[in-house]
Amino acid sequence: MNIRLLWRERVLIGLLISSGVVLALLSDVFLTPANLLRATRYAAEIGLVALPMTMIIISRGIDLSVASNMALSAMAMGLLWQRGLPIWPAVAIGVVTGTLAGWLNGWVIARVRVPAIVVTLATLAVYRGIATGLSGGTGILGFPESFLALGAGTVAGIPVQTVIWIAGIVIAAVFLTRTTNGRYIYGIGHNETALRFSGIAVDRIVLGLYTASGFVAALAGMIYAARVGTAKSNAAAGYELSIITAVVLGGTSLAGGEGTLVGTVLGVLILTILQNGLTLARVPAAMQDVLIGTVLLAAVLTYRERPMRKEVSAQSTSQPAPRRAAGRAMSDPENTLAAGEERRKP
Amino acid sequence: MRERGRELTIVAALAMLSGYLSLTQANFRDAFTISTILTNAAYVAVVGIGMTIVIVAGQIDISVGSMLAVCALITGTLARAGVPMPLVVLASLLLGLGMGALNGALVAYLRVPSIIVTLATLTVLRGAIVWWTKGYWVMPLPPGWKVLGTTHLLGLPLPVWIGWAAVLAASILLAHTVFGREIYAAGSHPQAAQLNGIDTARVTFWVFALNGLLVGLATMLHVTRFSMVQTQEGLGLEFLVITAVVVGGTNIFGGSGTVMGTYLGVLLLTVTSSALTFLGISATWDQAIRGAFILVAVTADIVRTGQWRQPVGWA
Amino acid sequence: MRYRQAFALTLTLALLMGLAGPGQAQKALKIFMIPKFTGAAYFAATEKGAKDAVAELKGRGVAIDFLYTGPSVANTDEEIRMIDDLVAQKPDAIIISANDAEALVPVAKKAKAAGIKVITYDADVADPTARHWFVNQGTFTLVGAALVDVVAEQAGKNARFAVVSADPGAFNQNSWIAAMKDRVAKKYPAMKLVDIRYGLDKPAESFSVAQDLINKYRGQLDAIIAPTSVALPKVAEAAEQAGLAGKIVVTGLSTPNDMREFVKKGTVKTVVLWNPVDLGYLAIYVAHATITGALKEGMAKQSVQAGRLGTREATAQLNDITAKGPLTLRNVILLGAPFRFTKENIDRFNF
Amino acid sequence: MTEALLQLRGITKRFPGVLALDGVDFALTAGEVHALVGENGAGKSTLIKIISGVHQPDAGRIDYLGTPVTFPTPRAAADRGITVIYQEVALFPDLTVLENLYVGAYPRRPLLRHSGRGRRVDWMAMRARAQDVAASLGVKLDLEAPVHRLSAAQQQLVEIARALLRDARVIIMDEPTGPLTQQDAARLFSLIRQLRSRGVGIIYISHRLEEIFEVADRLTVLRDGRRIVAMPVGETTREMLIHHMVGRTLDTLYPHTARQTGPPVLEVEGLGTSGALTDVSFTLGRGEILGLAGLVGSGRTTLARAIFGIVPPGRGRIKLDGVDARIAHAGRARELGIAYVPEERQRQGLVLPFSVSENLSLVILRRLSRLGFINHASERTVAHDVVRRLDIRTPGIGVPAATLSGGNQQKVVVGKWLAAQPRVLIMDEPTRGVDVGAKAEIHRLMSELAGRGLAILLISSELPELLGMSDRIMVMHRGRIAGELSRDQATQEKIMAMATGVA
Repeated sequence: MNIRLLWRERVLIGLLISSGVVLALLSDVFLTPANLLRATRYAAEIGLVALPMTMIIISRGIDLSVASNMALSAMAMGLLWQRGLPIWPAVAIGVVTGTLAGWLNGWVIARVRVPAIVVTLATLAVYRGIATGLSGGTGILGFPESFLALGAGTVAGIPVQTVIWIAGIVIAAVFLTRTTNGRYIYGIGHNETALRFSGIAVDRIVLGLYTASGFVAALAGMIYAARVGTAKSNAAAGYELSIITAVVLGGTSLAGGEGTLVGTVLGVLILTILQNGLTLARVPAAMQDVLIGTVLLAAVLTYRERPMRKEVSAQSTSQPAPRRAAGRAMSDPENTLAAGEERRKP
Repeated sequence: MRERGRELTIVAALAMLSGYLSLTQANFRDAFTISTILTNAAYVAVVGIGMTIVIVAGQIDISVGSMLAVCALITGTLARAGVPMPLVVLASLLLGLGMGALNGALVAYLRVPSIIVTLATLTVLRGAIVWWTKGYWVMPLPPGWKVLGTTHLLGLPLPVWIGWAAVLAASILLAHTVFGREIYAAGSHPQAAQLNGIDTARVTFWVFALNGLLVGLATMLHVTRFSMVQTQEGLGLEFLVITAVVVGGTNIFGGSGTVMGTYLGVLLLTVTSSALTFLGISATWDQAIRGAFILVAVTADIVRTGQWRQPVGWA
Repeated sequence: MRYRQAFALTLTLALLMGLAGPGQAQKALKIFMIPKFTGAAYFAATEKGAKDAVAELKGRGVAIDFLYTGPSVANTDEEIRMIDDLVAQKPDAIIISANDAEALVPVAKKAKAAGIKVITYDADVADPTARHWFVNQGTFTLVGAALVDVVAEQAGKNARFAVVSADPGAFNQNSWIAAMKDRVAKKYPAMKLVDIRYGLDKPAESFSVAQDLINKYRGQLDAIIAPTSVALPKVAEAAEQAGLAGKIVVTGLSTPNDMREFVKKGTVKTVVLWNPVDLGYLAIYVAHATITGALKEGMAKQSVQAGRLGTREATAQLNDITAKGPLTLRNVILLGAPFRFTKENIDRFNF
Repeated sequence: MTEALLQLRGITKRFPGVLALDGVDFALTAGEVHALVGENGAGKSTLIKIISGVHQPDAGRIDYLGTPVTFPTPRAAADRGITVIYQEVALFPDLTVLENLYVGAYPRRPLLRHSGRGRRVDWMAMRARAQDVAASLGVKLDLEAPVHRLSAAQQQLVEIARALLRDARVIIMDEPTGPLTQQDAARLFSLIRQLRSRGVGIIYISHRLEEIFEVADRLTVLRDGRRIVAMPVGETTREMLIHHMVGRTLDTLYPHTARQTGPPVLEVEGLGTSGALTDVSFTLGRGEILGLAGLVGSGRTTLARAIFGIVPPGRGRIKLDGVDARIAHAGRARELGIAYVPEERQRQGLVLPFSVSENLSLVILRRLSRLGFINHASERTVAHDVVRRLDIRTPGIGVPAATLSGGNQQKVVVGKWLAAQPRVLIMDEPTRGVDVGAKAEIHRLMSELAGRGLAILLISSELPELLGMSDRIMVMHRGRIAGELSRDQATQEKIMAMATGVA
């Protein structure tokens, strides 16, 4: 876990700098501190949620329900506040709601072992659906200034949510690269079974990851509500795709085990400055979509050429890694009884 | 025998839901209601066939909605320019095939993960549509346009029959042809497939191309029912179709799944959606109920089959 | 294989360069117009009107750097972000159609605080102090009443009708529905709104929801109102395919171009709408008058000279009905009463 | 001697940085079982891959059936009748047995009756021919069962049947007995003899020397990419063979030293899990190596996993140093000082892309950290220490475990558990797929550990290993302890009799 940058991270830095230069040429406003700082307000929400998402994807999982969870927890907060609860207790309960929603994802994934993509595809609908149902679709507004500062205020000239994001990046990076659980997350992504056979509580870590994802999504939901000054069930619609795009652009492999937070942060920044700079350069939104899709493809194409540790590349030259190990012992009758173990099929 | 558990579960759920609706809602058991449900399911099912094949092969395609919109708008434009309908249909198929082949080439030969490729094409194609049409719908369309979509045969519209034929043909393709079996092999264990001389890259390429072709077909079944082509066509289609495939019992990680399961999944989702209207369930709770329904269905199936002892992870 | 990386970067750079917009004009007034989304003929019509006005003003020696841009699909977050980005360019005025009345308040306020004249059109923001003027195409009350009146005229005063709306959270939609309910309560007590369903502004969903309604209430439904342009043609289509064309009243909000065929066939006898070209046209004049100081917030008895439209009165207060109950609109410029497009007059309009 | 079926001359293959094969000659005649032996890295796999068309030689020629050939792809080799049965199974878990027999070579028939090219899978023909082959082998195959339901032995049968269905003239078997029990292995050998009598040429690769003497006719020894010797099996002895392979003389493969067994460390009383284990009781003493024999499915691995907490606890009690232990999960077992070296090294034992040091610290990571923060310095110290103690041959502690040879990988697995300083070490097939040199080292390590008081439970399907290493042997049959033999009493025959329920 060195500070040394990976190949793909260098590609991203190159991309960030070169697009920065081009955008600065296209718009005189782009390269001003005020503009860039302002842009980070938008980066912060996506960037925060992308932190646990990176870890989840490293562990070979995915959480598609984050944006819905943002809406749900903001809605819970808004409804309680509307019914007379003071704002900060309401925020606390909202965050707890999101954390519980994340925990529920984790519980079904880790304990019932429904694939994460299926669980969170369903809760994507469920969480937003509950938010819509509870509110009847109408927004709640009129929050006190103290709360709105979370989304619109500044600390020493830097937007509040950017400060929170930076703190989140530091905490997440330290966690992922320096702690035992961070190490285990990579291990789970590479070979969950080996971790189980090393006496590591894989289920608990997975549960923790999705719970953390719920917590951070709830936090981002609060920031979102504070920024737009309203709690609404259609809040942050479609954010999950932006978040996953940023993580993937950052070089995290959906096959698990590979990925860094540096990459994710760079991915978020690139998407942010592209959107910001292209809008300033008066490029129509439809064309921005085309361009961002192309950048994503082009970047991921260059990753394939990255010099990797030798044997890993030797294994993965031909095809994506086997999604499921297929070994004889898997069907060994003894193994079918092993809890938490490799019986793949009905 | 191949396992039919999930199919039976869905048939039971469908029977219960439709049975209840038929008993309580006289208008539900009406032939026209059933015909509309089948028709609305037909094009989703055809996209679902392609998606099933892609997922069985161990891949995913989330660009289907955007591809459908592209096919719809371009064929509409062609029809307006006076191109005869048979050629328009052919154009839709070829256009779908071409876009699918592009996805396929990027996945199979440039080896970019399919979710990334199709995420990119989803965005790029949708952006291109708005850029090109500036939001103007394609209309008016010539009189021949709606022939395919609205002609009835034995009381059912043509799209239903074509959809059934496609389900049947795809079932045969998957179950009984060499190419079909190679798709399962490639999705089940790609390395072993290569060792057995299966050109997995070729299979992957053609799977995406076929999916594109089916989207082209689905486009024709869908938009020829209407007298205009709207730019918003296909929005969110990928979500609906992937849900149907998963509900239909196809393993999201590849290697197993049936087209029949997917068809039943599509029917179940279509009937559920109509049921909300028929039962007068508040539309604001719509999404929550549908989501919970999927979660419960899939979880129950996994618990039922003991699959829940699988390792965690999705890919 | 570094060349591959170099290639990717070069490609990206080339694309970026190629896409650069035209250089900003010098010393012109900067007016930015941000619709809900650019992918709709309705908004394209407002753009057309706006450009007409810009050209007229130019003819009178007022140089305007005009930009029409917005999200590619209806997306609140993208719209907020775009407005925020565009405000950084310090335009003289921005003209916004809000995807979300509430969520756009902060960004509108921010623009206003930065000294930019903020005009809303088509869809207002929830807080009138967040903008200078709202160019109103016709109040919810007027539009809702017009729709219900069409149903009453064509299906009778005890008609049973349903609504196919867009999204349960759409403020405009909900407000029109509220206004419809109000009209029914006040003028047609025997009429009944039996069901409200949502097509999420997706064509296929709108179509199947319309079919479900028709199938469920077979013979017991006299009319369907679709106050959204995506759903209206699909509702008409559903009625035709159920063999109910002309037997069930279909009406709603849409443009003459989009509905021309249905109106000519008679499936839809009346489409209600204002003139979006005029709406965009008026918005530019209002923006210009606000910049020059001809229009001042809060002052009673003002008016704006709007070229070919003549004079429009600026109203300090206007009562309306919304999804959240009665509301007094402040600082409004009303385009006029909603217009009914029928077989007789539809060919006179091209938008 | 009959004419060669397959003749390789002067085969050379170079990979970046390595000369994998250096002018190797090899000949296989029809109806011969030809063993290919050598340590890991000797070049066996490369040679097989060249024969089967996975790799192309840089120099040298291959004659097959008397004519020079090149196989550009595995498919080309398979089409000419050369089949490989890989160590790692190459079957499709989702597909049925019938289908697995034919994947890649389906009998075809036209889509419609007279439509020319065959695109349709001819299930009828498939079924008929599969039944013929099964009958000729004298085995029963449930053709409609999905392969993931089959046992290891059944899966191997599928592979052999598949080779025969493709009219294989040459069958290459890479460590075929790895996952098999003694009994299944015996059945495999009789099958191999049957194939031989049909004129099939078999290239047989195994680290288990006794098998080579049992089944092979000739052998070729490779070392460092060169052919050392090729001769009939009858002309050599075990010791000579090891000498050829290792290039030096090994003292002994089974270094058993006389030890005093101390007081019981692990006491198992009446252990049972639903269906798989019934009333299992035994004790394991300090410094004792207790062998555990039994057929696959007899409950050996389940027993190990129940003690280690991976199989949920059922009835019975487990005591450690006389204290009742409730082992609800593997983490608890680890805390209590139980270590488990699992049977599948690569899948269960290692995180292959992780470095050697990351693998070595996996189990004790929490101990190497404060407040959850890893102390990288002490992690490195521990790793260096284990690498030195176990003589793990690796370019450095930072290289991925995947780059190591099988034997050294196994030492990493053992090492990561030794770092945890366990009281009880359970080793499940510790030397499977490990070459003879590393095997001897692992055995020496076991003796040494036992000598220092560690209690070891050794599970092995290789009876010579059990007999050579254990102080005592316990035999399981159908989830029960069928009997126990002291080191002096135990013989292969007695163990097999107990394991099969005859005794």
